[in-house]
Amino acid sequence: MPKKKVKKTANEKDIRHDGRKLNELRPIKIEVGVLGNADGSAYIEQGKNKILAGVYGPKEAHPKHLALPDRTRLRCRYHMAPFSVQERRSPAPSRRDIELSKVIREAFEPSVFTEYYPRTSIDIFIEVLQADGGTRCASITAASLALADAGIPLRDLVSACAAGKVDGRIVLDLDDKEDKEGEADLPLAYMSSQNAITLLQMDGMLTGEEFDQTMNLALEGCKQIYQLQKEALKAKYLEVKEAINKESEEQ
Amino acid sequence: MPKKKVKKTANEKDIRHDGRKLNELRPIKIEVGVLGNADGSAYIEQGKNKILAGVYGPKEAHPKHLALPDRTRLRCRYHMAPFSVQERRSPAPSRRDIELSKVIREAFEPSVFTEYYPRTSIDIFIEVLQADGGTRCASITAASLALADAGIPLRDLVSACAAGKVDGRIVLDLDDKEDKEGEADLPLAYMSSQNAITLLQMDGMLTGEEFDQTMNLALEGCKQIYQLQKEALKAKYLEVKEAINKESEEQ
Amino acid sequence: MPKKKVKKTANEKDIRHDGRKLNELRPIKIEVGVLGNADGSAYIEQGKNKILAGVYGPKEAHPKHLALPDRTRLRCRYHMAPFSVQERRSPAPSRRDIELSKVIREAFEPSVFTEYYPRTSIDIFIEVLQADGGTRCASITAASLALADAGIPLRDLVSACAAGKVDGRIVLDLDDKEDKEGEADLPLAYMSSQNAITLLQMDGMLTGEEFDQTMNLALEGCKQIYQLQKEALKAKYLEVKEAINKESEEQ
Amino acid sequence: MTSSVVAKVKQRRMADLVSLGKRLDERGLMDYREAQVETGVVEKAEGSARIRLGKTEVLVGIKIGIGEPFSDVPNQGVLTVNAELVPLASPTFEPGPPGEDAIELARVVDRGIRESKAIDLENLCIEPGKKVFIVFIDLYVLNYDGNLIDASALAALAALLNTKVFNYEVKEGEVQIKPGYKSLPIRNYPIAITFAKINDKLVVDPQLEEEQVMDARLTMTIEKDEKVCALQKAGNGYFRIQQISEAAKIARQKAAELRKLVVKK
Amino acid sequence: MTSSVVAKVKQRRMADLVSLGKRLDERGLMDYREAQVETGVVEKAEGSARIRLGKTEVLVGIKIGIGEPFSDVPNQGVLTVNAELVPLASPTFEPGPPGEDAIELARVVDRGIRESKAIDLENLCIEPGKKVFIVFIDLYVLNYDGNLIDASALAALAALLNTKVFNYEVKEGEVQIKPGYKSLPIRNYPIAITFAKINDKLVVDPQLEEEQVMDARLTMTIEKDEKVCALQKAGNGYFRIQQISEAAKIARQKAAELRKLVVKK
Amino acid sequence: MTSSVVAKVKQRRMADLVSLGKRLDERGLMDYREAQVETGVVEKAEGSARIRLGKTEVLVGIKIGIGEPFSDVPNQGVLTVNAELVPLASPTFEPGPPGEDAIELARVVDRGIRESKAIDLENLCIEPGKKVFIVFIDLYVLNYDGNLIDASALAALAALLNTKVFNYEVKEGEVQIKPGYKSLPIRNYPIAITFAKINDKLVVDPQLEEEQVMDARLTMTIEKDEKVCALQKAGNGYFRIQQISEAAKIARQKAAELRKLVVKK
Repeated sequence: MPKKKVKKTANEKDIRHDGRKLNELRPIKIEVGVLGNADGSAYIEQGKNKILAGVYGPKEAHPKHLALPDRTRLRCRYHMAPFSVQERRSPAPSRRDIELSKVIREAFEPSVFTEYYPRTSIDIFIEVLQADGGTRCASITAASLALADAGIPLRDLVSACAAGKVDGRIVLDLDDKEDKEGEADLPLAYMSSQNAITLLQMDGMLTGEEFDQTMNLALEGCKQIYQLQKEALKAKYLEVKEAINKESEEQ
Repeated sequence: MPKKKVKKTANEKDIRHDGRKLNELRPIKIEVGVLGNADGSAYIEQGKNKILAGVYGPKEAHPKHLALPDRTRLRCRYHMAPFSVQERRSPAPSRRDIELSKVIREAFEPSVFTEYYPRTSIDIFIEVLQADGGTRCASITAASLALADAGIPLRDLVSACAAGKVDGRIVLDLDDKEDKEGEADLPLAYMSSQNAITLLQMDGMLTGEEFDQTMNLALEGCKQIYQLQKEALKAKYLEVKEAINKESEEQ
Repeated sequence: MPKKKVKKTANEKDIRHDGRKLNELRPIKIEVGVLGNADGSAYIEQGKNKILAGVYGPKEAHPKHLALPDRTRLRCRYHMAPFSVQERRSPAPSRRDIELSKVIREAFEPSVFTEYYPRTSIDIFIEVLQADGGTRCASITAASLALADAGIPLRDLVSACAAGKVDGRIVLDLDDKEDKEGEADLPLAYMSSQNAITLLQMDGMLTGEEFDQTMNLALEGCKQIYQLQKEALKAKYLEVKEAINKESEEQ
Repeated sequence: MTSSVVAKVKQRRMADLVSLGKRLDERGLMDYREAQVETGVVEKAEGSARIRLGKTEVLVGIKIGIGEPFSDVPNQGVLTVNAELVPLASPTFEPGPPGEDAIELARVVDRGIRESKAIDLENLCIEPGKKVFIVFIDLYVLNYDGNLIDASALAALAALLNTKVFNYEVKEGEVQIKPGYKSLPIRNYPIAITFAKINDKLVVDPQLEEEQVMDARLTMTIEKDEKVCALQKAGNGYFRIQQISEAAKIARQKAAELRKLVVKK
Repeated sequence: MTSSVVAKVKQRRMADLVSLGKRLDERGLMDYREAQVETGVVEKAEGSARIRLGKTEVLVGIKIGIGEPFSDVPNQGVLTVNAELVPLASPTFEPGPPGEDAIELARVVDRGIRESKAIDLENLCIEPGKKVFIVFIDLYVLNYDGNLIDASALAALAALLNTKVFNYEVKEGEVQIKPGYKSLPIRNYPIAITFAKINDKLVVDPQLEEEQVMDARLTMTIEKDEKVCALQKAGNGYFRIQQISEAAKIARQKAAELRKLVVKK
Repeated sequence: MTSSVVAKVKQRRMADLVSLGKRLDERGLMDYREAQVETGVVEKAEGSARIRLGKTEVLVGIKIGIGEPFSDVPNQGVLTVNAELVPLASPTFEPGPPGEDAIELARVVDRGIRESKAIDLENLCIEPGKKVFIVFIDLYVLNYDGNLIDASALAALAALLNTKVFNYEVKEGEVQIKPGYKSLPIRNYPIAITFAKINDKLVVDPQLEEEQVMDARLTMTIEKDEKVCALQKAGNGYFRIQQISEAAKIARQKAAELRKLVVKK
């Protein structure tokens, strides 16, 4: 597809292809406690991403030789639905899925009091129903809420967001088009109260200065997302509280 | 392949492409106790189908976590030889094989006194050496005899037969050509003394009336096959008895 | 590729395409104790073959149901690097790899005092880094040294070499070109002090007389290789001894 | 599949309830749970639908690809149905390749669509013998509370009715995508109705706890003209012939009711 | 592969017997079991044969397909041999992909056929570099009572001799099947003869109980002009060179005898 | 990954050492182990290199094949990186398909090469949309003593610089190999530098025992103009933002030093 280079006016140059400002997140909608069977669950829409996370556990580790004597074993499966992308993909896990499952699991390890539940395992299942760039970060944002929803003691929520470089500009929360056409993408996961970066990856090329700038912008994004996560949790609790009150009234 | 529509005379219209009448089974040959190592075995030829069934068990369930505390675990593998069909097929189990293994296993569950042998397993292995339509039914007919031959206590034999609709006529025991060109195929497994339908599937389209008619015809087929099964068992016992007598005489 | 048939002079007819005499081995270089982690290891270059063997064990058999009550379980994996051959090959084990792993393991069984270590396992890992004909024999030659290097009690070293028929002549130690264009290839493994043939295979066609001749030539090759193996072991021990002496002096 | 004493007690209790014509969730034996179907929920898929049947949730996504026809039907598009019992849907679902339950689910849904000729596959031929459209139907189970077959079949039909196929032209043997879409040609509306047999009685649309104690299961798929187009008996028990006739009668009624949820005229 | 005390006792008893020149089933050390070969047993296969060698039973089916040649031999048909140790044949066989025993079996049988040039593969070329016939030989073990290699190799040869290839013509690059058949071009008749070494003695055609106690196994495949065309030593023991020479001599005799069972002149 | 008491004691001792600015093998916290790189070690491969980084050893082989381009970049060659943690390299490596560690290793090395545009992939197109060169980079770990990513990335770069591509011409759509070679077009030189965080301090180039106790790991890949071209955080711990900035600064220095080992000007 030929891209026309249009001379941009002062204002235009700070506006992205979808109308967002450089440091603007895509619209985000989060819901907690959306699944019937999982011990905890959450659903996120971030732009066109639609992702569901479910948590089971802590439960007895199986098979037993995988049990850790001093802490819980976190497990994570990041998986994309066959219809989540442009061309139908096989449901078998790809190498990318396996890498992402690993780094996402490692992004949660510092947030969970794993030592509370020796010899158990906690499973985090992530299903990307529709993908549009930035799925690993949105998955982390949702899965952290699913862990909280499951009542698993956490040091803090983990919030995740990418920043990157597109058309020479450092921008927040790249969508699929920006990811593919851009110069760099840096996903980052962050535990605010601990000032801890728990996931950090990068594709692309950034000078030292750009790198610092991008990382800081991604951190800003994480902080905004942290607020949205807390609101979503609060909404869930209010809902539960209301349900309980209603029940009491009815009796 | 162009099919000539020939005007049929009164008699002709009740005759099928292979000369059978509408409610006629293909020629069936059954032998019991045909394998050296299996605890029980049987071989069936039904038309061009050639199928071997072998049973091992009851034996200690392995791996142990699969053992059921209150009954035996029935297992079943329906498998087709690579050379059993027109184009050589891979020996790896297909999705069809896996589905058939499941429904065949479930067709036997009601016939076996599974509670007699807790913590064990019984394996039913079915090998289709040549396939010509109706293999699942012929497999069940043979495997039920293999179970009996293994000395496994059964409520009754399970007999199986398909009926279907071909060229607008309800017919018994479809062969491959009729199955492919016909309008419907309904395989059914039946335990006569229990009046129990233990397998029922259908492909195709049938009105309510046709459906009842087809199911009843399939039941008729099962009853005929039941007689053949009993004869085959008797033949085996006579053979064994003769062998014993002979041995006694020789001593 | 068209092969020119050149009339050969008396001398020429005993010279092979790479300048070797009929009963001449390719240049061989062997090193023992080349890997840091393996309990024993050896490296061999035989012509353009480059092969690494590593041994782990004896160690507790895992999973436990594989343990043998009266002896160690030898295991062997023969594997070729993807870049070891002309066209890149998949790293998944081929059917050839699986057969070779079996016959190589069986070639070592008579050499190991397996009864010394009941309930354990010994793993032999062979990695062909570059292949040029005769890899199974060179692998055995190296792996036997790796077993010795691991301190595993052996009845004797196993030495291996192929002989075969190329252009009507019986020749020793075929390279890849000779193997592909020749009439027969007979790999053989031999335990000299036991006069024991522990591996024997053959591809091709040989008359009775040729067969005896080829087998005897292969045995000759094994005996030469046995000397090289002993030298390599000695070199390793001298090296170790020197290192110890040096250490003592330094103190 | 627990065989413990607790399970036995529960089984007896549930069986007693059913004998009295009652069910755990106060439905009648032949009452369906409320079904909510939403279409177009995955914009990137050519078709999609999400169903909530009680607490059972299934998402169906449909992708259209281009590939080769089968050699025995060179002028027909290809239909392929796949089911994933993803592990967030139930503590009993494991990651990994589809097991026998997922394969049976996919094949029973496939059978209903295929045998009723719901998709006009001849309409999906691009170049006979060479290029045809492939319709990938992916059944994605998000929450498992029983009766996956009916939920999946209904959502699959809704998704098919929601599916758009891109326009194209063939230039020098290559398919080129052109702007615009047209609907997938749907000619029939198969509806699966599943019965569980508990204590020798039939109940329709079993929920999970009923499936755990049922003796056997029977699925009848009914097409728009009330013909039966697929059957599947499963489970360790059996049916009597009268029960099957009874089920066929009820299946026709229920199918007509459910069909209205997804086929708007 | 049991290593228990019982097995040790049995091993000693069997070894003692062999020392006395005797075997469990009263055969002499160099006696073959009775072999019965029946061909054409699977009509849908292009070739087939079933062998009973004592209680060992193997069914071999041959299918002919069309595919691409290997790039280094563009004008030759393709031969592929596969063995399935199906679980009804023995309590020790497990379902699943072929293990090392099945793979070795297939490869040793393959080697005998390939190295003796039993099939005229150049005769099976349709279009050089593009289309050739593929000969699929499937070894299907139905009952395992020892010596699978010899039984399978003999049945494979019988099946090859029984194989018909359909006539065809090539029209515009497509192979079209025409009425009629011709025989597969068979040029050689390799016969595998297997020895077990027990208590330092050789026995031919080991049955299962002998295989369980043998030290080692040696298969020699002999072609029609008495040349050796494949060898395979297996098992945890070893052979002395004299034993191999002895085996070669006997293998030639036995091969000639067995060959008569399947090659009628 | 042992979590035993012994491991805890060891962890504390190692952590104490690092606090004092010391390491087990007496290196400084920001000292790299000695790296030895040898190229052309596998003559049959189009390119190869073997690295010894302390006791860690990796062999990288590069093969050039011909295949189809990806449909979204029809005029670019294909790069594929695969890692094998072969079991002779460590008692903890198991035979079998690559696990998550091998996959991560391959993908991080891939990312550095791909994102820095080290290989001029457009130069590797033969016929747009139809035939391109495929560059197979196989990372073969022979001995594991920590920091596989840096060792593999460095050896991969050395192997790429050592790679020859055969000459060819296209005749009637077929690629024909011609005599002679030319170098693979390499445009950039990415170097991976890995840090471990132990007791809240960073150390570069962790050896195995350090990896066993580290909280977290960070790899920064730096290209020839000192730009960052790939990042990977791994491990169960976390980093503070200042630590990442610190790491970036040191990575640039270390990358420049290491690059001299393989890029000769």
